[in-house]
Amino acid sequence: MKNLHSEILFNRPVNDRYWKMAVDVTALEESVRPGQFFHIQCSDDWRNLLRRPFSVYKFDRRTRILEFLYLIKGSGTQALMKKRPGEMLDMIGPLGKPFSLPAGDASILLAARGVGVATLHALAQAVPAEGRRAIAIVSAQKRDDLLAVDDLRQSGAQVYAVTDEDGTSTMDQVGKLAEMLIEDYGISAVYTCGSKRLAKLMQNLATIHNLYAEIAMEAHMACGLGDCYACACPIRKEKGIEAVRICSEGPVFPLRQAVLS
Amino acid sequence: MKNLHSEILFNRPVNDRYWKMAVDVTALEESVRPGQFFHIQCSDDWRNLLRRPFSVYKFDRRTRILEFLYLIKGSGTQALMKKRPGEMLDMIGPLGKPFSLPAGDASILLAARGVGVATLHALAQAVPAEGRRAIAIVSAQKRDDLLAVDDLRQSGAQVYAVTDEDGTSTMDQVGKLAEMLIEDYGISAVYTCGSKRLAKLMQNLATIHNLYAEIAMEAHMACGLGDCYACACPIRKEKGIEAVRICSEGPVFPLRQAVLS
Amino acid sequence: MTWRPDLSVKISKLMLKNPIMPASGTFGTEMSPFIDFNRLGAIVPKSITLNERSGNKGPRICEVEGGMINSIGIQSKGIDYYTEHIIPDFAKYDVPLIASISGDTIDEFAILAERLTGIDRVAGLELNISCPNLRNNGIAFGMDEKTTNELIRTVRQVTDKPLIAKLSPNVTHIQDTALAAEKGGADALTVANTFLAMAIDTETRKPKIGNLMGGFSGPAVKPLIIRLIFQVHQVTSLPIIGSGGAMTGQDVIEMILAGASAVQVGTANFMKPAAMLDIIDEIADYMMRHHIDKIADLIGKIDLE
Amino acid sequence: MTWRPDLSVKISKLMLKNPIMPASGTFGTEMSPFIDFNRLGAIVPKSITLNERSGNKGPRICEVEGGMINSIGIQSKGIDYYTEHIIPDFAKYDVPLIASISGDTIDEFAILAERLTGIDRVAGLELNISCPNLRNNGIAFGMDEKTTNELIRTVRQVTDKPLIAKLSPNVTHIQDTALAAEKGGADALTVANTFLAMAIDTETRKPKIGNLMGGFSGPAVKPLIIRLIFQVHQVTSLPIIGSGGAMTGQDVIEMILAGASAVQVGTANFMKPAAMLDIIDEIADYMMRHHIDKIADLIGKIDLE
Ligand SMILES: Cc1cc2nc3c(=O)[nH]c(=O)nc-3n(C[C@H](O)[C@H](O)[C@H](O)COP(=O)(O)OP(=O)(O)OC[C@H]3O[C@@H](n4cnc5c(N)ncnc54)[C@H](O)[C@@H]3O)c2cc1C
Ligand SMILES: Cc1cc2nc3c(=O)[nH]c(=O)nc-3n(C[C@H](O)[C@H](O)[C@H](O)COP(=O)(O)OP(=O)(O)OC[C@H]3O[C@@H](n4cnc5c(N)ncnc54)[C@H](O)[C@@H]3O)c2cc1C
Ligand SMILES: Cc1cc2nc3c(=O)[nH]c(=O)nc-3n(C[C@H](O)[C@H](O)[C@H](O)COP(=O)(O)O)c2cc1C
Ligand SMILES: Cc1cc2nc3c(=O)[nH]c(=O)nc-3n(C[C@H](O)[C@H](O)[C@H](O)COP(=O)(O)O)c2cc1C
Ligand code: FES
Ligand code: FES
Repeated sequence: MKNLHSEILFNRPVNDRYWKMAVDVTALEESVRPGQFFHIQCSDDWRNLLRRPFSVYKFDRRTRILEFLYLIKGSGTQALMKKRPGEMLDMIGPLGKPFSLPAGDASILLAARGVGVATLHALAQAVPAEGRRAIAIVSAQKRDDLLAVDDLRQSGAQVYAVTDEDGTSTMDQVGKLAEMLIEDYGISAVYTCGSKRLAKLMQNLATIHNLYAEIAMEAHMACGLGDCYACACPIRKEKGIEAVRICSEGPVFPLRQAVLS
Repeated sequence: MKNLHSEILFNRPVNDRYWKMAVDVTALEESVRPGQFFHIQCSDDWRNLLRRPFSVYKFDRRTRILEFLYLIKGSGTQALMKKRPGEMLDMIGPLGKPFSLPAGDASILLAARGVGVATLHALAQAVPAEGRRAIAIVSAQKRDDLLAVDDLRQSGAQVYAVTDEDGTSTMDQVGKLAEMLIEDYGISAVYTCGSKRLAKLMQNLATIHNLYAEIAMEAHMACGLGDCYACACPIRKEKGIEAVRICSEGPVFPLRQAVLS
Repeated sequence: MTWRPDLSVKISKLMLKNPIMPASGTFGTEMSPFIDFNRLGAIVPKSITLNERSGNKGPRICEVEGGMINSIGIQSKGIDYYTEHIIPDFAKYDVPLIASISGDTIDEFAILAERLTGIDRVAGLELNISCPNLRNNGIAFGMDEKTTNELIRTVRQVTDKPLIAKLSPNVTHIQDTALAAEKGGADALTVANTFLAMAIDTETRKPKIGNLMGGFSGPAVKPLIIRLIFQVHQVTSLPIIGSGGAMTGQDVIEMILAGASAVQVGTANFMKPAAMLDIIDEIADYMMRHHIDKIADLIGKIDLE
Repeated sequence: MTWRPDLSVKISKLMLKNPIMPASGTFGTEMSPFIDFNRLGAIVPKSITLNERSGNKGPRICEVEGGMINSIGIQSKGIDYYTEHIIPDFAKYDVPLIASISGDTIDEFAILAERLTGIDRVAGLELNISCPNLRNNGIAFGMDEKTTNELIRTVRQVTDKPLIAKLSPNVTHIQDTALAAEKGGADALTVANTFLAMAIDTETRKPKIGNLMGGFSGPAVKPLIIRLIFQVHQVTSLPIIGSGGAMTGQDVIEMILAGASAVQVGTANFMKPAAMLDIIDEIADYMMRHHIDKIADLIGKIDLE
């Protein structure tokens, strides 16, 4: 974990709402793992005082090039969009607990909606090296928003894309699709990000099929380090529901612990 | 008077503390006169919320190119310095009352210190067209800060440069120099800007020699238009001392009205 | 096709075509080259005092992060000049004129109110009870409930014009002064005047304001004003005029959701002389995007679940 | 040649090597990779409560122009965990540890103070009397002079550690609560806690803070804090710790000129984890540029002519 000033290698639109940025993190000695994030200063304008958290989308261990996929949401991401290659990005990371895989070499299922796919993509990219395969259900409102599908395929994942536009993304349909995939591919673990409803569905399936399951959670953050308790959210622990810090105790949690109502 | 978005033609350092900027004001129909100023938005960062006033340094009636000479002072001018040619400058103007000349074709004396020369340069540039000559005393701390001397000469002015560094700028010395110039050149009017001590000296000389005299004053401004009374400063009027608005009733005032203690 | 949302709001007896008006002290006739005054909801000229006042010594303003501090000291030419020049200057616009009045004593407020009550073109009175006064050791009338109540009660007796009390934000419980004003007979409340603040130049070690302290305005104060509007709206049903940090249409919507019926724009005018017109357009855009027919339907409609 | 200015200051019995310390709630051990704690003037961990508390519902923070609003709700593991883990974690640093304590009742404050008095490593106590409490209808202790006085008096009886009262800025006259704290036996005053504020998301119409209102901090509040420090410094000779909007060394100098003896840094830590060290360096640079030998010579040295 370091406060880096990393050179921006590229920063370009993927479609009209999403952008991709790559930075050079050779200054970082430690490894960067799927599920972790960087806390980024989007501008030095005091309209965007706080840093914003962005997940690792892609990390190349050899070239030490790190990529983010980000949604243009408000003033921070609007400012980020304006950064040019060659400029330096002020970021702290890698932060947070990464995903973990259960033992064995069974395939894993990823279920993402919207920009949640950014976080899961890093996992898809990592598993082939462990001799495993990732199957991904990618859900979005519109076909244009089906993000990272090509990137996922290139990383060796099998991708099932569903959209509201096509009427293929109801919980019913996704549930059936997931059931089928779990059986067909002998899935041993599920990972989800980006939608509460999707997470609930996966929580049920994981219980029923006794699968290892994790979720990557989101919360507004101040420090990003674990000091301020700004990001604390309810999580189901042995002793009952506790407020835990998403930034340092998460963002990845066992899916069964997620409080999704 | 207009709210213009004018293209920046150049923006470059004159020395390590002063910059020059030129903008295209073809969108402006009215004339721009020496002594007037523009109220400029230096950045859209909310650290620099208010506009900053800058005098007309040079104006070319034909090409409608307007130039400013500015001192890098605080956050606003630091932001201004970063603007690139081709970017648009948000400015309101021309504002304020310009200098006026007494009848006749006698020479005029300009006495400026520091960046005060920016305002007086516009006057020097304008007088040859009226068949008159400008004699300028330009005072500065250091020789490096002797601003606009070359520009003034090019505009046909006779320039006497004095500095603290050379020990030539004491009030005593400048007073003697001015006395000599007033006599030698048959000066009919004096204009001053940039130093209270210099203004006091000129106020005395103008009284003694019965010269027409004006001063360009400065004050912190909010609206720049005359609405808010932020810029009001004491001025000696018939009825006694009154608080007048530098932005709309000035910035140019009869020198005898200036309250200089 | 050309459906336009209804931006009109009511402040007591005043019908405004939209909720946007200038904040007193930040607006005057010199803005006319930049803005069509007829498009405003109301016009509020600079506060007027009974007698001529020369204002405070300079610097009268300074810039701070996200805003500015001012201590103009209500430079004013007195009520005669006001009735003879300022009111006629604005009379040509088809917009309600709200006269802001200020005084050092309760009597001065009452005399001013009485004089302005005789003038038809004056649609309402805003009582600037939130600037420091001489009587009470530099404390604004609006920082004390009893004084607030007494002042409004006294003025109420001499006028039937809508009375708008401009509250001070520099208090522990604004609810108390709001209720004191209501009980005194105020028809509406402006929430609020500027926040007492100070800045020091670290190079010269001198205060950045000639008068030492001044009033803090601009975008930085908005989160405080939203809270104050909400608190006042909870305890009274008087219409509220929000004032403090409105720079965009979105800021205005936020104030309206918190409980404001109208909004004053101050510091934004200095950044952009046409700011109020842009804000009105942004409000209309917001309403169209959210399918809101009448802006009045949004007042106090924060969603508290 | 290598002359270094003297940054040390005294807060009651505490000798600080420089005036910079973290603001409670914005600092913790997780910052250790970024900052050498030994370089700080003091360490102030997050406020501790008697019993475990889970804090408020989310969102607990939101960003606003020039700052942020927080409503963490003092999530805390209780005093046992604090004495067993937090204090030992910080004990390895050669820096005075100021424990910030918070409670719902005066008794809770007293119990906490008593327990911490027994611990040598605790150099002083900061009483967070400026957060809403249960007893008094959501009003902070620090918004009322009588309660402030009673609370400090009670705590004073059980401890001989330096007592620092963290005042609430949400009051009409901070001078009154400052004097109430002084009379109650406080050894120093922190000026001040956060400003009560609110923000509404105009798209969803929901409050941006789960708990509706929260405390406003960051650069935007600095002009208010400078004024409060100045006002408090005028009425008491107790040392003042400035808190609110310090982002740079220059901000700290401004607070010291207004009357602060030391300064807490909060929101700046979130922007730059090494902010406090940069600030200390900037203070030293300022002193060298202005030929100031001892920072203590600048306290309250605003030039009022
Ligand atoms: C662990 C983690 C990983 C994330 N990874 C990604 C990613 O890879 N790609 C991506 O596009 N987005 C990601 N997000 C969400 C991203 O942080 C927000 O979209 C971003 O902060 C919005 O900033 P803004 O200024 O554009 O929007 P605004 O809505 O203007 O932001 C205002 C404030 O709210 C905060 N905020 C708003 N939305 C969120 C959110 N969903 N989560 C946390 N804070 C928020 C902002 O940080 C800021 O402080 C992630 C969030 C978390 C917590
Ligand atoms: C009519 C007029 C004409 C001027 N012409 C020129 C010119 O041609 N060239 C030039 O270099 N300077 C000129 N100035 C001064 C110039 O406006 C200031 O130097 C500039 O505002 C400093 O801004 P800053 O943010 O860099 O400095 P900061 O000191 O950080 O400014 C902080 C605030 O103080 C105000 N301020 C600071 N100094 C002055 C000042 N001297 N006058 C008015 N406001 C000030 C700023 O506008 C800003 O609001 C003129 C001033 C006036 C009133
Ligand atoms: C330069 C200036 C002058 C002001 N003069 C007055 C005044 O005369 N009377 C008054 O009631 N308020 C006055 N105010 C306060 C404004 O009317 C308004 O309440 C305040 O600026 C907050 O709004 P804003 O943040 O939109 O500027 C003045 C404010 C400024 C900035
Ligand atoms: C996230 C956050 C948590 C805080 N928690 C506490 C706290 O537990 N106790 C306390 O006394 N103050 C708390 N504060 C207030 C700070 O200590 C400080 O007084 C305030 O933030 C102003 O300083 P700043 O502008 O430098 O942040 C908190 C502030 C923030 C931003
Ligand atoms: S953001 Fe500070 S603890 Fe998580
Ligand atoms: S700056 Fe507003 S009146 Fe001069």
